[in-house]
Amino acid sequence: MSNAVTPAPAVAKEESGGALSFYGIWLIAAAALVVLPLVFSSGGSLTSFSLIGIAIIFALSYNILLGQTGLLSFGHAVQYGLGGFLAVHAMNAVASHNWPIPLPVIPLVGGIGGMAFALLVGWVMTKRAGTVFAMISLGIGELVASSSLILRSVFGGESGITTDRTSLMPLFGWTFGPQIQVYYLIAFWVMVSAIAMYALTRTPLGRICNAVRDNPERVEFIGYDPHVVRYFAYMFAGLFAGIAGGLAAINFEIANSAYLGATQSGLVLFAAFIGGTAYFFGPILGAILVTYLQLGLTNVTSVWQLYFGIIFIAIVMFAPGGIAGILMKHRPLIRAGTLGTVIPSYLVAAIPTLALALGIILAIETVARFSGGDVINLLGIPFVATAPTTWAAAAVLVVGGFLVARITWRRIAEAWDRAATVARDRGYLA
Amino acid sequence: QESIKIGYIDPLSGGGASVGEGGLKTFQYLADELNAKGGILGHKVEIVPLDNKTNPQESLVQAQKAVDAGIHYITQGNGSSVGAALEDFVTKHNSRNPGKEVLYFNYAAVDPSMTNEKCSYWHFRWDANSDIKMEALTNYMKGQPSIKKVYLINMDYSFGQSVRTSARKMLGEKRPDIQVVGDELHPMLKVTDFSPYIAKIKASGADTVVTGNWGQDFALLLKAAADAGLKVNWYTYYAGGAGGPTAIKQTGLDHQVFQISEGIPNSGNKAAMDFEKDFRAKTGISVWYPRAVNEMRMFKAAAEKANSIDPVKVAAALEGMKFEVFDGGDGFMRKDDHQFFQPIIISSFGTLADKAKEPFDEENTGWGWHPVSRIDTDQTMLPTTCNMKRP
Amino acid sequence: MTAAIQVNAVEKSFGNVAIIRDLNLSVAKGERHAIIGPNGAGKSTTFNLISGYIKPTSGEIRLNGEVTSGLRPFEINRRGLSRSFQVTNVFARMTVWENVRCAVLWATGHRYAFWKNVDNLPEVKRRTAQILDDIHLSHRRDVPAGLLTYAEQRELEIGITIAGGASVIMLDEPTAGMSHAETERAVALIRRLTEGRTLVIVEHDMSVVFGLADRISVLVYGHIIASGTPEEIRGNPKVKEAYLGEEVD
Amino acid sequence: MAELIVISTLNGVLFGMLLFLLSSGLTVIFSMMGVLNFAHASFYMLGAFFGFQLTRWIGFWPALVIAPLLVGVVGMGVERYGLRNTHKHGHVAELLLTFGLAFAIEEIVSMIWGKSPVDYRVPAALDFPAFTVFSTNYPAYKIFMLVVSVVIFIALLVTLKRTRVGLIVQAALTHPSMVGHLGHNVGRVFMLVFGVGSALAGLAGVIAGPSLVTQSDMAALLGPILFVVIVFGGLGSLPGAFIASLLIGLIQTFAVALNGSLASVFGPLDPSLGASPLTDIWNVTIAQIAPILPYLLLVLVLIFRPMGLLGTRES
Amino acid sequence: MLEVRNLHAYYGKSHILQGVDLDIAAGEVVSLLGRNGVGRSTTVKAIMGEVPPQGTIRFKGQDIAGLPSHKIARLGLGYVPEHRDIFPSLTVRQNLILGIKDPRRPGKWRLQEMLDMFPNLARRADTPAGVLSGGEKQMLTTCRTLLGDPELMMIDEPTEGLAPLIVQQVGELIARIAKAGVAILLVEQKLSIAMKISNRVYIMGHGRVVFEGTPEQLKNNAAVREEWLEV
Ligand SMILES: Nc1ncnc2c1ncn2[C@@H]1O[C@H](COP(=O)(O)OP(=O)(O)OP(=O)(O)O)[C@@H](O)[C@H]1O
Ligand SMILES: Nc1ncnc2c1ncn2[C@@H]1O[C@H](COP(=O)(O)OP(=O)(O)OP(=O)(O)O)[C@@H](O)[C@H]1O
Ligand SMILES: CC(C)C[C@H](N)C(=O)O
Ligand SMILES: [Mg+2]
Ligand SMILES: [Mg+2]
Repeated sequence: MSNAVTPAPAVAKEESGGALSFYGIWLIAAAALVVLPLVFSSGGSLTSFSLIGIAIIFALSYNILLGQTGLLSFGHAVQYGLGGFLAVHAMNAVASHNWPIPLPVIPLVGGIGGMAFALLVGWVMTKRAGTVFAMISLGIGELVASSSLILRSVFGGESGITTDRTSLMPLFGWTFGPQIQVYYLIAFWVMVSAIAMYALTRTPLGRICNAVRDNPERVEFIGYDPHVVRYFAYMFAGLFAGIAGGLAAINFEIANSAYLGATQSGLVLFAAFIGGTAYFFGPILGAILVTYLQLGLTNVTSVWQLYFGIIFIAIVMFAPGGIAGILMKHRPLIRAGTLGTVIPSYLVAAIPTLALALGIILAIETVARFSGGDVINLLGIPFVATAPTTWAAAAVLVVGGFLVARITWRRIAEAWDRAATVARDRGYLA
Repeated sequence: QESIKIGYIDPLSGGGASVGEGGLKTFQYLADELNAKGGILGHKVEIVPLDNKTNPQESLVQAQKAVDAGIHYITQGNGSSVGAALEDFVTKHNSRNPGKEVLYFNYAAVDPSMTNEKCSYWHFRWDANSDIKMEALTNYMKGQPSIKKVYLINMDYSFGQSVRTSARKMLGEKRPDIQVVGDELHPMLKVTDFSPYIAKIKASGADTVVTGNWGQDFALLLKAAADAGLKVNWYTYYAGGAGGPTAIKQTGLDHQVFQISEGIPNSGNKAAMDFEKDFRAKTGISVWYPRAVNEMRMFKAAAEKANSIDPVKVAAALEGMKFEVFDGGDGFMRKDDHQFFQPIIISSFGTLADKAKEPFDEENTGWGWHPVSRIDTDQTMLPTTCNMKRP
Repeated sequence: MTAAIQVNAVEKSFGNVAIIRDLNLSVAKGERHAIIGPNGAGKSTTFNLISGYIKPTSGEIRLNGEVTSGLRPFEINRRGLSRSFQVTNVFARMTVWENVRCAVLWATGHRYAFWKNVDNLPEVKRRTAQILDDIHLSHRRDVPAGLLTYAEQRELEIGITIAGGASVIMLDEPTAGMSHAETERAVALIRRLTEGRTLVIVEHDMSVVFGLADRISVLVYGHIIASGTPEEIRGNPKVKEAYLGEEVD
Repeated sequence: MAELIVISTLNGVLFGMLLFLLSSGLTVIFSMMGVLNFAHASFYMLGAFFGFQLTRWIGFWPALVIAPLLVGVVGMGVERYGLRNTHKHGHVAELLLTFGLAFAIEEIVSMIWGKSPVDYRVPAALDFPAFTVFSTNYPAYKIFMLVVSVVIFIALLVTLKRTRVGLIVQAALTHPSMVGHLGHNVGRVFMLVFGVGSALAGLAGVIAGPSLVTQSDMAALLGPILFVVIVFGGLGSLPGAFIASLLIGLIQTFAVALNGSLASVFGPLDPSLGASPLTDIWNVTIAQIAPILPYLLLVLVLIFRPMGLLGTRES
Repeated sequence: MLEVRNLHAYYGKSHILQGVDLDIAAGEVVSLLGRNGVGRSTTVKAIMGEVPPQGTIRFKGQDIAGLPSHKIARLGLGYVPEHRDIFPSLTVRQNLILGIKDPRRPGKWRLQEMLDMFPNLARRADTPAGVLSGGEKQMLTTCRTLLGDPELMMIDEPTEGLAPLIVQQVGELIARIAKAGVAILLVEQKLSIAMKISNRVYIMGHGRVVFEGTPEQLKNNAAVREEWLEV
């Protein structure tokens, strides 16, 4: 199962040239992070941005394992959680001894925590890849999560351990009480971590990780010990997961067993995969999507879990390369300047597909609210769950939408072929 | 008039879902009731369900969401673990965001610490905390000579632990002759099959079990007892919850399961019983949380007294407020720790002698709750260690 | 002078089946040595033993005089031995360039470095580029190895093997499945690239064997039945009936 | 004490058997198709709810047959329209598909049957104490569960030995098209295998439903432990899964039954030490760590014997 | 028995087969020669439906173009792919067992005979096929397909990587198979064998058949050999 990574050929060849454009991307990203809260200033978006930032670091760290080294982990939350706990304890200690240590340093403590744990258990865990590793990580995950409920003095049992981020020494008058300040703290660390992790992929170690992912056996015959390589990867993943955990601890001012649990591990796996493990930036997209779904869906529907599930199934089935995979598919077309020829077919397809989606939503909500018999408000149109007209509408949308959509999807495929051929002829496509 | 939003932060998925759903129905019913009578100072009341999966950290995410959505009142009950986190949250939030205060109305998280060392000015609790309940429960048990061997089984978290410790302590004081033959803590909302625990209880030769288990952890516990045919007396906090009554009936423990609560369907109080009837008709469940009724009605009263829905003013008004509780009798919100005091009832579950006086059964078992002892408000007073920090 | 490879009385059995029986082999430094023998004779197994892929049941193997039997493949590789595989064995999802570069990294002393940027290691760049046009794949530089045609993959296989600059190169049927033209090209390539190095090669294509080898050992049922110059081997009757059969095309 | 031992053994064996019923299906799927089916427990839940509903309509015994079949059909559908298209994208994709499926199924179930436990009763025919040991009566139903599990075990052993299905699937994992060239209909075989696996889970649900709770979160409660069982027992080894189930069942029940803690053995620590991990470890009872033990086993086994108890291959 | 008309096949967009015509009569041995990459393997793959074919392919009078490959196989068309697709995790015996389409109706080849014919295989019968030597793998695949007793067998480069002696053996095996009345389409590099055992030869170039005739005719036609076989 070591090759269980999206087989979508990783043409992840970031131009070695174009250094300017390369630094440009990072600068733009940084700028974006700075202005974001000014653009969307509502309290809600601040909270989401903070959570997304944390999720991004976490997902990227996970991809060091899955995407770069081909290690499928079911227990990545362990490093995240331990990082969180360590951070909380650190904050409390700093506060009580009022050491002159400002809050922004704390995530590093978390990181060290995560790394230390990886250092500790990593060697035995990474002996093998594939299913064995996956299952050990599952075991360790559950083990640590449950133990955290027993070692009450360290983990505080069910209720966890709380802290007060404002009790540390202020930095340039920043107390980090207000969310905005926390946001910038997180944003800072997102930048630092993302750059660091990207850099890592460009190092000899990073490259050998890829080699180990593709063919660990062969790696042994070019002088490397795959075990050591995996161990390194595992530690770096731990480091950044820990940083993410530390930030979470700062954001929530609490750490509890849930940090370490299977749910967290599952979510990060989702985020990474959905985003696309074959590209560095994939997990970033995944993290954004997953976090938004988590926060957003619950507001609009009571059966959010169902949509959650459906969306993931859909992405896995129709975009196995993740969102990044889809986007990158268009890269050669853009280069070849043939993208324009496919766009129309997209627009055409969008309509029936949307109808189909709406139909499904309507159907689900109808069932969900049937007993209540209350009103579903879809695009401002009120539907009564118990009204046959509503069911009819749903049925029409689903069936009709599907039939039409199928045709338009074929259109896309054809348009694609044409565009791709041209691209191939112009030599932008292997 | 924009409406008053109350964030209901409780489990709507996972192990606590069944309990959380019950609570949600209750509050939505109560909101409708208030709105039918013109709402609060003309504002409609709206319950906003926020699923916290019985997880403190998730609860904070939800609480933050609530705040971001401009909500100033949150209510929660299922789990002191969560309760503690929320109490901490409102305290911090209110001190950091003056003018954006949030009040936390607690209807069931009964870990005593929340109104003692951890107490907060922004937290109000309408449920008697677990020490108060245990005090009353042990007072009753004191009078039961049949009790000789007691077995304690509780969920492994702050509430369960406080039940177990206070039980040991109080029984020790009041009935030194009673022998505690077992003291179990099991993982919270994770156990699928309790038969191993039942086997243990059985082996211990206990004649009485004291437990604070709730939700599926109670239902499953009794289901297992039923299967093994364990026949003992049960002194419980939450036997009335979903699944409990069914399991009790299956075991055939006629009036051997006791529950301590601030009210029961067959209270004998006309108003309350009419309410119960209508409530059951509309929601399909029985009133598990009379305290929730008190909470909402008292919220209205306080807002009107303060003639404002500004949380700060409401909080001030609530402090020390006297209030006639749902099924008669007077209660009041103690200023020192924001713990509400009210009459408490110990009831037993079984066949109902007089269907006219006691019309309500549970989960169509034909059995219902019958009061065996009633403790008046002043008897329930316990001192508090809280030194309240007022803004 | 010590032999590049010295195999002394090596035995290897899987379960109770003895595959390699009392194998003795000595390859002098700088020599081009071919191992031929019927299918299943144990040629690849011999490769596996020497390269540390499997451990001998008994006996000893020396690389440049140093005992290597019992070492892990990467340890042996670091001591200057590199091998290719009979079945193509490349890094499918990485580009041709990446494939070769990875093979260069350890040798150029960058090891597990996580503080250097691979893209500006001039030495690495130079060597990788060099290898690529040695194996005529420069034009396919950015194609994921998995998408190469079979013949191209075989060439990449060779490229990866020699990239580390090991002093001892072992190739297992490098030209299998290649056409005559491709084969000839491959042979030329191998000859040039292994100039001044020690080469051990397994082949069934006699034109390759006789065209390339200084010495030939014939392996039958895990035992060397004859060893000598191409002429000697051609003439050897034992070899004829065990392997060559009647004359070859 | 003797009483406790006997009862615990019985309970342990029983829980073990339930685990086996569940994991048997998973072993078939995981070891044959290599799919880490995280939705397996969800199929178990479906089984329970179908069982409940059908029992309402047509009685328990018909339900016992039909419900698993329905679940099997659902499973086949999942394989045919989901996994089959995902297979070529690797195991993680398959796994995430089942992940999402688990989410969806849980919500669908709670949409239809609500979140509170449904009243799924033991059939009257089996609702009597089979026997009584030390005044603890042992429900006939549990004996019934026991018998079913054993029967399944034997049936599976026989069929898996007999049929070439196992071989075909294994071969198809690496070279699907070649298997096709040899004249085997790979698609159908995969669908069949997955169907059977799901049906087994469904069966487990139908018979476990009444004795445990039938509730929309029952899947989540049992999910991970199943992987422990099959990995611990050894991938692809049915006997392994059987033994592992029993072992884990017994260990967990006995752990609960025991009261020991370091404190009870060596006496309490000096209170002056205050709260520390040491005191936690010192005072934790074996009962409390019961839930952890399986995972501890899993990790140890994987470290020291990666192919599991009776397994032959590592993945 | 097999009749291919105007067969086209594509990989993605690259047009590999550009109208191939082939005929094979029952019991006849036909070789398909040509340089690397001219599309010989693709031809057989297209016939087996592994690459989507366009054009008509008739087997025993039935149009099989576009059928799923297991259906084609069950019609009696056997295929031994190049680069030996053995099932590495299964033992040699299990590999052979999978060759048998229906254990209830055994064909004219018996598993035991196969093992007797190839002592190397017999010796390894219960080791995982993945560890077999290259040559053994080749024999295994051939035997495996035989066990499904096909009426026409398409073998792609059977002698690749085989020792000269074994090459002869394989040659003999093929002859043996042919004697048993099985028609054979042989895709080969090594002229010698092809010439020796086949009744007719086709030569492919640029995705088309560029020569058809008896080995004799080919021998005498230096021009064709020059242009299309580069020997
Ligand atoms: N791990 C193993 N277990 C059992 N038998 C093995 C193993 N590895 C190899 N063998 C057997 O050892 C013998 C030698 O195999 P090897 O691959 O060395 O042959 P070879 O000389 O390379 O043949 P070829 O020229 O066809 O590649 C074969 O019969 C093979 O089946
Ligand atoms: N999977 C593939 N994708 C794209 N192109 C391919 C693929 N397989 C083969 N080709 C190309 O199709 C052409 C014909 O391939 P084919 O395998 O039929 O050649 P061949 O005649 O069998 O030669 P040989 O088998 O000796 O290499 C070649 O140019 C090859 O590069
Ligand atoms: C809903 C209640 C049963 C919660 C429980 N009383 C607690 O404090 O945790
Ligand atoms: Mg070989
Ligand atoms: Mg070919």
